[in-house]
Amino acid sequence: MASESFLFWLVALLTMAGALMTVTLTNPIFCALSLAVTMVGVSALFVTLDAYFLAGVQLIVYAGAVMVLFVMVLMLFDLKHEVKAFTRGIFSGALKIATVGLTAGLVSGAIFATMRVSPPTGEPHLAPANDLTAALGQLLYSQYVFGFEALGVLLLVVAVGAVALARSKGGTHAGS
Amino acid sequence: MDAQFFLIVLLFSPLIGFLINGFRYRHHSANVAGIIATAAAGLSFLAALALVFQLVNFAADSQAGTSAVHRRLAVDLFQWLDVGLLKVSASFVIDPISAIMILVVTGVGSLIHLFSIGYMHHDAGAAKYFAYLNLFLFNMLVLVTGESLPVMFVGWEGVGLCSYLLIGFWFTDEQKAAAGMKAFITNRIGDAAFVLGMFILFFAIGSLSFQTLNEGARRFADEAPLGWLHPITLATLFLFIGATGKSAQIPLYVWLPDAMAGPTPVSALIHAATMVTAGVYMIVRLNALFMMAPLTMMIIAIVGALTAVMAASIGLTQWDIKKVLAYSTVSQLGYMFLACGVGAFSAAMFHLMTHAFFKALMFLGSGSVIHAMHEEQDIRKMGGLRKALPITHATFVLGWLAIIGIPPFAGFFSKDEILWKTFSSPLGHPLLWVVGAAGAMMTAFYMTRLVALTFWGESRVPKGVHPHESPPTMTIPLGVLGVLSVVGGWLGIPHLIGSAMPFHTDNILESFLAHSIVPLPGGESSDSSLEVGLMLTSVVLASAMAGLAFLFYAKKSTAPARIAEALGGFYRLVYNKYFVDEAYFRALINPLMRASQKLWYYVDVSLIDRTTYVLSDTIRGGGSFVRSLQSGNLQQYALYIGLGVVTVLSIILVRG
Amino acid sequence: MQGLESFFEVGLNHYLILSTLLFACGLAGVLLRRNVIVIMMSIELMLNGVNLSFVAFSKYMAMLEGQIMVFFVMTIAAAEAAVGLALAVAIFKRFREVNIRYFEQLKG
Amino acid sequence: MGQDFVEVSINVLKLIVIFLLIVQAVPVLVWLERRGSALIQNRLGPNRVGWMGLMQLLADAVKFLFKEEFVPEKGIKVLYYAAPVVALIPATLAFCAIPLGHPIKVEAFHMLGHSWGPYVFPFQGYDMNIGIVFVLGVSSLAAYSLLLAGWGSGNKYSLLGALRASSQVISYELALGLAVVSMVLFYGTLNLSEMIRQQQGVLVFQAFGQMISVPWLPNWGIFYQPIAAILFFAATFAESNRLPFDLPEGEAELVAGFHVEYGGFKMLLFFIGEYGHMMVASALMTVFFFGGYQIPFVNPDEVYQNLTLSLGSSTLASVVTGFLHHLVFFLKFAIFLWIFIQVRWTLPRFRYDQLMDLGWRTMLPWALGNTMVTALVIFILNRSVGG
Repeated sequence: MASESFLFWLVALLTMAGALMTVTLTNPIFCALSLAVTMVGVSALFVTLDAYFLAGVQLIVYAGAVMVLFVMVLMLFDLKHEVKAFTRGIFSGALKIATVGLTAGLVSGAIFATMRVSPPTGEPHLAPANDLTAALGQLLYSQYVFGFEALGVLLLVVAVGAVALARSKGGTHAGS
Repeated sequence: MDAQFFLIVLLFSPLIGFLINGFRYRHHSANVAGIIATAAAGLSFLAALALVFQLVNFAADSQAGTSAVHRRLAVDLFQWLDVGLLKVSASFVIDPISAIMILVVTGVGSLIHLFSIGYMHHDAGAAKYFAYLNLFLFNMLVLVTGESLPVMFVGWEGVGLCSYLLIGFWFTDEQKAAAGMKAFITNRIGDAAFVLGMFILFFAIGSLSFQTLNEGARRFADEAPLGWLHPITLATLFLFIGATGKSAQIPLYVWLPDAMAGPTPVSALIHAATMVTAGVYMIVRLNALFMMAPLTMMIIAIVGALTAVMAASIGLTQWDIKKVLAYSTVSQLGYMFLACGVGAFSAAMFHLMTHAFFKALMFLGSGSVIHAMHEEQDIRKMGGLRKALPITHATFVLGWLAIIGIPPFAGFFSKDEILWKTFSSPLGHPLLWVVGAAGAMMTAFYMTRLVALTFWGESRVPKGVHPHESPPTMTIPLGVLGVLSVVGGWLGIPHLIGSAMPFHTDNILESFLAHSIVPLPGGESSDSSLEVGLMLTSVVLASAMAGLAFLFYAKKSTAPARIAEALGGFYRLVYNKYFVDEAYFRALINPLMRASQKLWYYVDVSLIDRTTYVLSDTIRGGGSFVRSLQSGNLQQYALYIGLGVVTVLSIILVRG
Repeated sequence: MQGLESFFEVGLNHYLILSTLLFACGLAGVLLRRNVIVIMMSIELMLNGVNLSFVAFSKYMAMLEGQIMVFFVMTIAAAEAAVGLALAVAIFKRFREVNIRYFEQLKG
Repeated sequence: MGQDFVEVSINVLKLIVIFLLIVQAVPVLVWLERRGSALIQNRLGPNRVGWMGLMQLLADAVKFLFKEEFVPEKGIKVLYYAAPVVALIPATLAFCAIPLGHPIKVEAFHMLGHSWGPYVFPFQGYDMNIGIVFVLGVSSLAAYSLLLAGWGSGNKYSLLGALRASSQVISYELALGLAVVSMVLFYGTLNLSEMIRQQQGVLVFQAFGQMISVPWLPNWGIFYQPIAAILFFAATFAESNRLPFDLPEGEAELVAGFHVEYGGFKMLLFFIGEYGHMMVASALMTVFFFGGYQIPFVNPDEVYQNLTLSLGSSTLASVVTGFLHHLVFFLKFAIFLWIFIQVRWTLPRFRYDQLMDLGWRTMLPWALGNTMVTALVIFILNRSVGG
């Protein structure tokens, strides 16, 4: 138990550090790299939660594809250190931070409140990991097959749309 | 093959023709488009023949020997409307009534398509013209075969649209475009009444299918006689107003003479043979319902008789060859309504059919004349065309004999049946007969005048115009229609004459229609001596008037001018069509426009606009404040979302 | 002693709190940053936070539906990233910068 | 990691050994590559230092270690240093998940007054149920090292090289992934050991309602999925940035691609990463399509039983079996590595647009089609079996 706790705390710290750096660093490339670290951390957290397949998918999709895309785009833009990384306005800034804080606080409060009412059961009841992947597939292709198909269509549309957007020469201002 | 197949061919072959020509109207020459359109119409005619053949055999198969057979081919294509209680399926029915109509529509229609190939030869928009013509045919067929009022209404509106398009076919001429608009708007008044009638019927009977309507009408038989405010009376009255719009009766007939602005074959097809008879057809279709409402019947008879005589009197004075024919059409339609009004529905159908033949013939003949005269329509500038246009003349004379009611031409039988029924029917009245007979006399006079001025006497053709006979595509339809104008009437030879003939041809048409039409309550009066007497009277009167007109116009008499002078004001009144158009303008249209102007100024500008300005200023003031919230700054929006989340979460946490 | 116990006994709540914190970080990024791409990355961060809670619930409630949901969220996130980046590229081509404020005039 | 001290320590040891194996294999491969290319090009190649020039490796290593340390002026130091390290991670992590030999069973024994075991040591870094997903996931991180290097060097050419490389890697990952998907469909498992287990014996398959057996062919994946094999192998060339897909390095246009600013030991680390990719690719080829560590036609369990009978000790027999099979694996593995080298010195380089065309317009459709056909065939066969 202790080693698992240790693993959790280690990964959680890494993840949180990555997340914080994503938000606070002023060089977007470092932001993206920190986010990649966070993604890998979340993937590790999935492993601690026995979601091996999802951990792999998280690595492939998020860390391997989405974040690489981000990094590539940022590098293409050649954005170095940003002068104005954050929004202006003291009042609105305070309001925004307060909102974030309140959201986090309220959700945590809700979590603690429910823990007091019904403490977590602790032990998971899921079957071993291999069956879990198979079961995931079963569920995905039977009960949620419509969602799956819809996602497929969505991806197709997005692929076409992204290509169309990226190929356009700056929207309505082409030539101006 | 079953009825469904033929019905689909019947309906859709013109539609497909329309689509082909309509989509490629820029690329098809007059010949190509005309052949496509004529082929479509011809195919439709063949399907109609097949259907009618089936319908006739129906009788022989099932109940040989009896005359009253329930002949009916119904085809249900799909469920069209299903809204609450209203369920309408796109179903079509072929029964004796619609059988006559589809034969007339597709038969005469095909001939006129053929005629149009020659007539529209030089027109640049010929393909468009043929596309419209085919579309018209489709809509007309939907109208006549539709099994319920809504389906009929689709066709009803469709033919109205095509009529509008074809009247204003040469839309670059402002007057012609205006004529199209006039027709459309006048029809719209009738259509509104038609729709109101449908609403009332649905309210009263709960269905709009003809069968249920005609059966449902019997429910009210106990309540007879129905008063003015009874739903059936109201509904039939509204439907009749709809019919007056489509069929050009008083008070909505004003559009039809103007509709002559369209190409002449269109006048023949739409404004003489088929579309304008839709009102008559509709009343015959719902005969059981109309029979339930004697008050409506009375109105129909009176309106029909008045229209017949009034239009005929206008026809006496017109100089435009097509205008004369147009008023003649209005007058003949009046006869049909008169027949409907006295309960002689089969006579109305009979006259509808014969009229379709001879009036289409005369219109096409006039088209041929106009074509020969290089678009000249004034009969004062014609005369003596007999030599130049022998075929046209011969066929036109056949039509003339038919319309003035000389036996054994078609018009004689049908008109005489109407007059006899007007006299003898329990719903009729001798006074109506007198009016009808007067109309018949005038008809004889003005038609003779027309023929005499156009074809006979001396030539008044201006120099430089060399009339020539039309090409075969135009003369063949004339010939066919000429034959039909002669023999068409033999389908309905009255019992009286029929029994005297060697082969004992009874009134075929009446027995064919027998089951579809409610018999008159009082039964047939069979005073044969009176019938013969009336028949002879009308023939003699018509011949006399025709002779008079011949003397006046063919022999270059000054009598007409003197009579016109003697009548003075009355002549001018008639010549100017009783100033009906002007009266409408003065009594209805101008006051309406002035009132609308006043409404616009006092209500719209002063009241509503001012109020809305105040309101809008207030709202704009408020809006500019609220706008600052919606700045387009995405992060601000995200903040709102966040604040919303916080609020909802706090509420949840505080409450639970 | 209770605190120490909660340190060693990692349970559902730990994951949920972590997920909340990730979400809050992402939210802060969305609200406060100006660079469109960073904002999109913050959105990904929020989605990851939510995903984490889904998987945690899936384990502790023994229901696979949570993982299905994560699967869907990931796909949609990838799609969103693709479109978002395409937009960012379009904006960058026009303004040579990717500030969020350029998205205000939707006419471009 | 294990139940007690012995198991944990052996497992940790195993990881270290495998890591060292990768790192140490690189000089050998470099030597092989140089000698091989010389052979192909009818030259001598390195032959001065030591026997057959084998000591050249050591000399090279020393040279790398003692080169001057420098950071480009406009580079970003953190990223510049991180890139070579990151380059090493994916390959090593992925290689650890590949079974290299038959698992070793150790009977219970007494030592230091305790009774230990029995143990089963898989002949690999770690046996994962989702093995192939893990391998793919970890390999997909390889793009980062390229990007970090390219960006961190602060050099146009390295950035261009990095962008080329990473987009190439991403593009070919699709075809690669789809080829793997068809293999996963075929085997019905994500576990690499299980895949190997399914390739035992002779080629046997069910068709037209009867079992067809081909006694002169082993039951290898390549006979079921030849298209997937070709696609997979071709895609791995692109993934490891080897010729004919070594566009990122195109000397003529980009000097040396993303590692133009690197030298010395950092350069060596990139080399190790590249060769590591090659090794992972070869190992995966072996596992997917050529029966993994199994001797053709021979069941490893039978080998183990026969050895147990002849040697007397089951533990010893198990160890011998494991290493015997590892040797077999190594042989197959070496053949693929040689093919990598042979291809590098045989084929010319693609142009960049040709490369992208090949990836997106040729390999991706084929891979998609192959996957669909595979799925359909499996569906139909399952139905006919079930029905």
